[in-house]
Amino acid sequence: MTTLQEVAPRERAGVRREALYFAVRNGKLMTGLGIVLALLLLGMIGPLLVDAAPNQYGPQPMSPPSGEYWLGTTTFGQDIFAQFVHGLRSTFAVGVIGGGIAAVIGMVVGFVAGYLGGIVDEVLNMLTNIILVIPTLAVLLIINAYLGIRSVAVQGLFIGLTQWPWAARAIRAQTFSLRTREFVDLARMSGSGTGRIIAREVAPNMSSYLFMTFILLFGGSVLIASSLDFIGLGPTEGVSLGLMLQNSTQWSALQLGMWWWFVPPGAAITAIVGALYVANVGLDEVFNPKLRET
Amino acid sequence: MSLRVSELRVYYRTLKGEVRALDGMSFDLADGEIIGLVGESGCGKSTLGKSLIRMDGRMHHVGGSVELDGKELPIADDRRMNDFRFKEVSLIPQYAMSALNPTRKIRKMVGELLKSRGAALDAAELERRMDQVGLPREVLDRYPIELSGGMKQRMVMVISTLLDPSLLIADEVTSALDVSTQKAVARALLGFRDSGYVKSMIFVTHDLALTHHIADTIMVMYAGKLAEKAPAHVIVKAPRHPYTKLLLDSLPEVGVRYSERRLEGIAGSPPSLLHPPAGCRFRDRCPLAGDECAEEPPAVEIAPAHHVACWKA
Amino acid sequence: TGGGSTPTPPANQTQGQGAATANPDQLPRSETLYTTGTQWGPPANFNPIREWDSAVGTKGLVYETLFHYDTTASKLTPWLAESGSWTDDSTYQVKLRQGIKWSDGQPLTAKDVVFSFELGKMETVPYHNLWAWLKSVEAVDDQTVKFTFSKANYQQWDFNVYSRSILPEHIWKGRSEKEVLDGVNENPVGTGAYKFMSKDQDRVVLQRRDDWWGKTALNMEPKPRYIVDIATPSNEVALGMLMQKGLDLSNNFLPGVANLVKGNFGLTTYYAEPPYHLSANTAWLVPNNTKKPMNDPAFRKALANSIDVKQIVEGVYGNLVKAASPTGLLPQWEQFVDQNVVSSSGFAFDAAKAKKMLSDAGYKDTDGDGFVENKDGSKMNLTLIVPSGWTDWMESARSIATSAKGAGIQITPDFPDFNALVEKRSRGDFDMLINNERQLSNSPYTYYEYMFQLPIQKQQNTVNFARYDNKKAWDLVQQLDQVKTDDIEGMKKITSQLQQIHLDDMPIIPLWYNGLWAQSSTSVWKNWPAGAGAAPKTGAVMWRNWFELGGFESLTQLQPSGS
Amino acid sequence: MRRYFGRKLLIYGLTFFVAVTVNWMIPRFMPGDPVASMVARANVARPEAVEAMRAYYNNLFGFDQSLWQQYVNFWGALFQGDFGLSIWLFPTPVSDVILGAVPYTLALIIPSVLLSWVVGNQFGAYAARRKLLDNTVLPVGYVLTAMPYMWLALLLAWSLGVIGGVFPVAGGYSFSMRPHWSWTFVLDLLHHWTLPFLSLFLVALGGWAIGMRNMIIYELESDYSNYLSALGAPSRLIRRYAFRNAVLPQITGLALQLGVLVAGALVTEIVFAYPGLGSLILNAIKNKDFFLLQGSFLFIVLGVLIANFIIDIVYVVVDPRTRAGMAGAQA
Amino acid sequence: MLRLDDVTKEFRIGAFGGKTVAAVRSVSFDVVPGEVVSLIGESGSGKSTIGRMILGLNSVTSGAITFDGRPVRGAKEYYRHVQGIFQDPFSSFNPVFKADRVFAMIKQSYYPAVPEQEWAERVRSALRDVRLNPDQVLGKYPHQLSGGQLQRLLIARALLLDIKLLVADEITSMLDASTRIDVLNLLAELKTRGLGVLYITHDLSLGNYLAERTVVLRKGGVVEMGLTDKVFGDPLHPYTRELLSAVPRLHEEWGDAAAVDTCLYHERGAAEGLLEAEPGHFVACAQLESC
Ligand SMILES: Nc1ncnc2c1ncn2[C@@H]1O[C@H](COP(=O)(O)OP(=O)(O)OP(=O)(O)O)[C@@H](O)[C@H]1O
Ligand SMILES: Nc1ncnc2c1ncn2[C@@H]1O[C@H](COP(=O)(O)OP(=O)(O)OP(=O)(O)O)[C@@H](O)[C@H]1O
Ligand SMILES: [Mg+2]
Ligand SMILES: [Mg+2]
Repeated sequence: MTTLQEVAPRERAGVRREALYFAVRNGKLMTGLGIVLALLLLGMIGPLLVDAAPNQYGPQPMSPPSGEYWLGTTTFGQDIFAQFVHGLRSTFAVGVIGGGIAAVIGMVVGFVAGYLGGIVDEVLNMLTNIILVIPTLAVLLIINAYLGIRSVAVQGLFIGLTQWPWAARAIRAQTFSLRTREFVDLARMSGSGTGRIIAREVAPNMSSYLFMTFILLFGGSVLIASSLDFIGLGPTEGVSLGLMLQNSTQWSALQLGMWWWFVPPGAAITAIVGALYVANVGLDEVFNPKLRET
Repeated sequence: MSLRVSELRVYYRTLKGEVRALDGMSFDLADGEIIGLVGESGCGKSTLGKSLIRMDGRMHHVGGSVELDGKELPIADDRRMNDFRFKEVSLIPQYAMSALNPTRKIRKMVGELLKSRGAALDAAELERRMDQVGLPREVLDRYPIELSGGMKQRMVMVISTLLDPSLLIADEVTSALDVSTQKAVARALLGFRDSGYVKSMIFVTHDLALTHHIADTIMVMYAGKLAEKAPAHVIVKAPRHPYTKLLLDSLPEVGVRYSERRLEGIAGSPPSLLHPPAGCRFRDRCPLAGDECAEEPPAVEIAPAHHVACWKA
Repeated sequence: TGGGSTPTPPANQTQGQGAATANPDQLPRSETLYTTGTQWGPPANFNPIREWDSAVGTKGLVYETLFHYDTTASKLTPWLAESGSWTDDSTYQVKLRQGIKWSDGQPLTAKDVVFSFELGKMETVPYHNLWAWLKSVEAVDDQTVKFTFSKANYQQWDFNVYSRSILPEHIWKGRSEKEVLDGVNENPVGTGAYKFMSKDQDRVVLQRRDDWWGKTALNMEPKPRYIVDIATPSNEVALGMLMQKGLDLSNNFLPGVANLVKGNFGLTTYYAEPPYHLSANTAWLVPNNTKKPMNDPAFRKALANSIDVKQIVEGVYGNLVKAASPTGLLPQWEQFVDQNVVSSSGFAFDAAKAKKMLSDAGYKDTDGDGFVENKDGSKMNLTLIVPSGWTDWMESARSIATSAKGAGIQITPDFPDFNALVEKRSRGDFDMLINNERQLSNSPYTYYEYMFQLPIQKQQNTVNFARYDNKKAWDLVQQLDQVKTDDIEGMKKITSQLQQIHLDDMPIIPLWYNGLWAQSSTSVWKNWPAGAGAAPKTGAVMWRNWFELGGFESLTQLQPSGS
Repeated sequence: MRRYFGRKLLIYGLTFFVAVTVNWMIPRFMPGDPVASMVARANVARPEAVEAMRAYYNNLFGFDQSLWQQYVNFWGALFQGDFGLSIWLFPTPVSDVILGAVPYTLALIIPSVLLSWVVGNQFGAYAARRKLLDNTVLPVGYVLTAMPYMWLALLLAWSLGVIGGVFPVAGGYSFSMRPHWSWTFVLDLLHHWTLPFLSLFLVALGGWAIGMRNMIIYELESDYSNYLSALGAPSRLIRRYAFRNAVLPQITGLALQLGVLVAGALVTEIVFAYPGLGSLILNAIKNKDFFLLQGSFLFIVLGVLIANFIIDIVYVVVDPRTRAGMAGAQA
Repeated sequence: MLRLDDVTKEFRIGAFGGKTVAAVRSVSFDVVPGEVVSLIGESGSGKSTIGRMILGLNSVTSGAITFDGRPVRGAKEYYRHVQGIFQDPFSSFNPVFKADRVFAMIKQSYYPAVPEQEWAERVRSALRDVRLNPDQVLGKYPHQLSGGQLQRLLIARALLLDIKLLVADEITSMLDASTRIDVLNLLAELKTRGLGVLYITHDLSLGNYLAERTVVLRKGGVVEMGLTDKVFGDPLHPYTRELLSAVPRLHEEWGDAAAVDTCLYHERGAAEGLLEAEPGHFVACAQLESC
């Protein structure tokens, strides 16, 4: 997983316009975003194109990709392309929900701990450390198994609830350095309260950083969800790329040579997460002049 | 003749165009001479310093040449320039506080650095020089983090001059220090020159008063160009360029009180170096400006070793 | 040993057992049988009392039973017993074979048999209930055991004589109840043809005893010198290993294996065409008879007619299973199926008919959503639960929901965790579930017991999950138990009545027969059981309790492929 | 120093307590009764017999006591090193089950964590600011980190196992082997270990490489690097220094990633049917084997905590800044 | 107006909060309306800490700071009367917002009722007061303005409030000489309006230029204080002397005051207090006579 860097002090000149200028010229950012958007689009409109329900049995089981079935069919004749596009949706959903929840918690904890410092920080920091050290997948396994996760949304929720600590830690560190900036003092002297200062002074200064945090959390959620799906602890309703992988292995696609069943879902997860990471590095370069290729 | 800079132009590449940070600087620096380089923030002082030793990625050499001890310095060629660095030209950077690798003990770092430049560490010499700047020897066995700002500053001074370069560039080495430390560091620099560790020195600062105590010659820059260059006492006592004069006028000295004498600053602000106006760059703020100032004034030697770039001088 | 680092030459046959133990680190491939599909984790114990989770082969290979049961001939095969017979209506006498020795050299005597059965007096021993109708067990002499019954349940008794391990009294005597039930029983001493050689995380290794009594007494010898049973974590891994020839026999459910059997992969199954496997048990759809509308036989019958089992058999299983007969009786019990009853009261998939039955019974789609409502007009939405992760059943449940939709019944499949399902099942907190927990046995009695047993408890743990309350049926089942096992006609008379009740009331709905999954590779061992030709007709399974049903005999029929 | 480690220990202690408590609680508040399913598996026909067994096992496992009492007993037993009996693998003691599995898991995790860290860091450091490498090799790194562990595992199994036949796709060692100390056996172990190791190693490798690359770029832009280049130090030296400093955050990263890597190992073990904690935990969950689950979880938590503690110590040793900070010197 | 009584501030330091340093020790002085008090001392001597405590941005470990007789709290009402300006004008503005947002923030908190129109007029007049052309500076981002402009924006901001006391912490150190003098002049004008100014600097000449009274700090404690003329004209404490001699002056050579370390003066304990050498001129030197 890519590690987040400190936000280097920015050059004062024309931060925004410059960012845009470099953004559109940054190959990494553009390729990454391009791939993600293409897959997102496929997940959005794909289900409208195929009329087969993703789990509906079809007449031609185990057929390789063809004009009729773009990605072939499963042992049950299900249209893999239909599953794939629906799965893309769930994958994005899990990423957004898991990443979003984790980002929100991470932000709240990070901001509050970093800004208030003192005993609040100690307590929150301890909480963060505790959750950070607990192997979350193992906990998720247990929770998932016993709560019987039904929907992608609930899965995302649980992933989000366990994923936030490193984000909190990173945001805390950033807040720590930002709160010593004098505009924060100035805001206090303008009569702004804590919440306001965090929301209006600190957070806007880290917007790119927060966005990058979200991207990493998004990717992490997708990967964790796919692991859970794979070991059979995924949502019991709906389709997801991880469930497709699980199904393909459970029905021995590997041994039966049905590569078209297990390659696309894994490739899509890799593509989404990888593209996000690449875009993230690109973003880093955009916002951080030191990283730009000179 | 130790250093000769002629018509040096170094620009920064930026999105909006080229920043003409050095736009035709010429000056000479003799052996044993210390030049104090003063000027407003952003006038190109650091750029000059960097050009002489290592240009960063955005700088590029547009024109002019630099000669050191009769040899042309290939300032635009990073690779060839490497032979001169440290041995011929050395630097005490503005960021001396963070110039030392935080995870290496100083002795080790110095040793490795010297070895990489093909020189051996002469411990006795090193310690002698440390004594000279008043650094205890155990500093060598500490991590930079364990030193105070002034100590780091002095340590960097010692390191930078270990190979007895002929030119030393000291960029704002004292601005972050309080007056007493400032004094100690400044004295140490003088001592280095006197002991012959460095032949000549460019001392960059924006503190005219301080320069006066160190430098033999003071060079005033304005907006990427030379404004005035003269022996220190001449600049202080009989400045000829209007900018120098106004600058001196705005310096509160100990003893000057608002209630007694109200000092005035220079109205206006320096021009952008992105698209500098033609002619004299100080024209807009100059109380003496006249029509001839639409033309760029050449730097003229109006008295021995006194160069001024002003039509009115 | 003195050999040092020089590799020892391959052991020759004459050295026999000695040689094998001399170099036990690497088993000779040609003499070893690799199996999988029974064990899912590290071997936990070697306790034959724990018939459900002891290490593979504990009962059947290491410990043995008095009889085996021949499923094709439908009769008991004397095993440790030389013979067994009813001397009167309530006394059963067993004569033991001469010369059987425990693996520690002690002779097997009637006292061991007495001891083994008397262990059942302990309340927690699984066959404790035997003593509800067994009065006493006595050793008449060293070779003769006399069982006296307070009530002679012939059908159950036959089941017991081939199911209960005989344990060495001289070793087990004095073990506490806790030890008997919970003991690991390291270093088991049995009479069987194998002994445990080693175990590890994912395997047990059994080694043949060359002094096994059966060699002479039965003129049988299991061919593999070593049996290694592997715990594979999943079916697909088993399939992979089978294809890599690392395994000889997989008793896993391997979807898609049909393709491989047809292709040239050196894999065989019992049949070369659908259903490929013998049948091992029936998968039932169990409606909760105490809940509306499943408490209505008319509804249950309509439900039975609404399920397209063919779709499951072909779609989900790729023809690896067989659709069940309306009676649910396994093919091996075909003779007990009363065709008259079936043809008059049987059912088959027919959505239109199901629809009609529903509306005749008063279930109508009043709100026009395509699904019928309860009689009182309330919405009907039934949940069908199968354990999460049981993919084939999950698919089947989905398939059932789809075909029931055709008849207007709304079923939602739900996949709770297995344990949650067990809990719901025993508490009766479900609408419908799928269950197959009764295996093939010596008698349809066990099936009807499963279907009709009374009284209904608060917790129904193993039988009558449907909570079907029919006194008459249960009486009939008990009567069936009292019929001597060789009185086929007497049995039939009762079973056909039971079939009538079953088909009229449809307490549980048979769906399909699960296979006796056995995929074998012919690369090292051949002559695997097969339906065609002269091949053995027994089942090639290592599942617990199946060695007595022909699994062991299959081992004796194997031939090395190399020779 | 004392205070520092005191604090760390406090956090670790709390973490341990919380983690173990959560793990103790969750299964007990969830539906499903392990004894019921255990008894169901026993397939005993008679209701009375079933009841007797249930009662017996409930008593044996202490489920008939109040939850609070069970909790207290749990800690009491834990401090005596008693993890209880496994329900699923009854009556094996949990500690035996886990000790049987742990060597395999450790054999996978330790080399893959350490090697991927070392190699990934070298690799990233090497690629940083070298245009060609950066643009060709690092995308591979991104792809690797973005891969779900099991998918990479599947691809490896499929290509090198099923199709290539170079490596076995399942098991810890050949079925024909019995564990003993000989080269053949060790080679056989390695042969089986290769693919699961690779799948863990490769995914982690990409992550470290990218992390290091970014770090190094920052360090190469730092003041001390600039100073060194201004003095004409060769880029080899500069990179070496940069590496040293960039490695420090990576050490912290290692601590943060441990939990994730453990999780990856669990999934990989499942794909390759590799004996280890992975399948154990999965089965414990399926069988509601509280005790085994607690034990495995405890082991993982302990492992992660110990590893974290070691990393903490290492960090203090390698980074003079933390030491200076502890000595009270001012930055 | 503002009084500091025996104010002490301790910070927990070290990466793990294991130790404390006393950044400020037993400092007492006061600021009256219409007066500039300059606070002078080397780096780390606790000047900023005192300023921040006065502004309620740091808590006080012991002692009391009172403003018009009431203890200081960082409350909204307090900031109506007391404002601060810091060293770095660039970091005093949130870089992602326009610079004139600082005015909007004040309006929102303190003058919500004032109509927009009137407020705009007030802002413009305050800007003119600090000699800024409102059209040049309004609606710009901080990076589009020079340090001097920004610093003056901050002063204008303070003027918009009904302030009585301004804490100016090294507000000129980032400015070049000519801008610096403009800002100093502006401060000097403020005091003629009756404002009290606490002017924090390490540049003696600047302190001297403005202040009526001077407080010299060393290592958190006051070493000398009194009227600027006295302190600078007749420094009693060797440290003050040393400081003064180290100041580079244009027309004089560096004098060599007694090196600090050879002098025996040291920080006196808090209890001992300062000696009043002459009326209104306090000094902390145990060996004053013997020096
Ligand atoms: N990396 C850069 N990219 C673009 N422009 C730059 C860069 N560095 C400096 N400049 C511009 O070049 C001009 C000269 O900068 P330089 O750093 O030499 O000034 P200076 O005299 O050293 O100022 P200071 O006293 O603040 O150090 C300034 O206008 C500055 O904005
Ligand atoms: N938040 C803090 N935590 C810990 N120590 C602090 C903190 N703020 C200041 N200090 C310490 O308190 C002492 C006084 O600091 P202060 O900033 O007041 O000095 P100063 O006189 O303003 O120095 P400068 O001239 O460098 O601004 C210093 O030793 C500093 O390290
Ligand atoms: Mg500069
Ligand atoms: Mg300060």
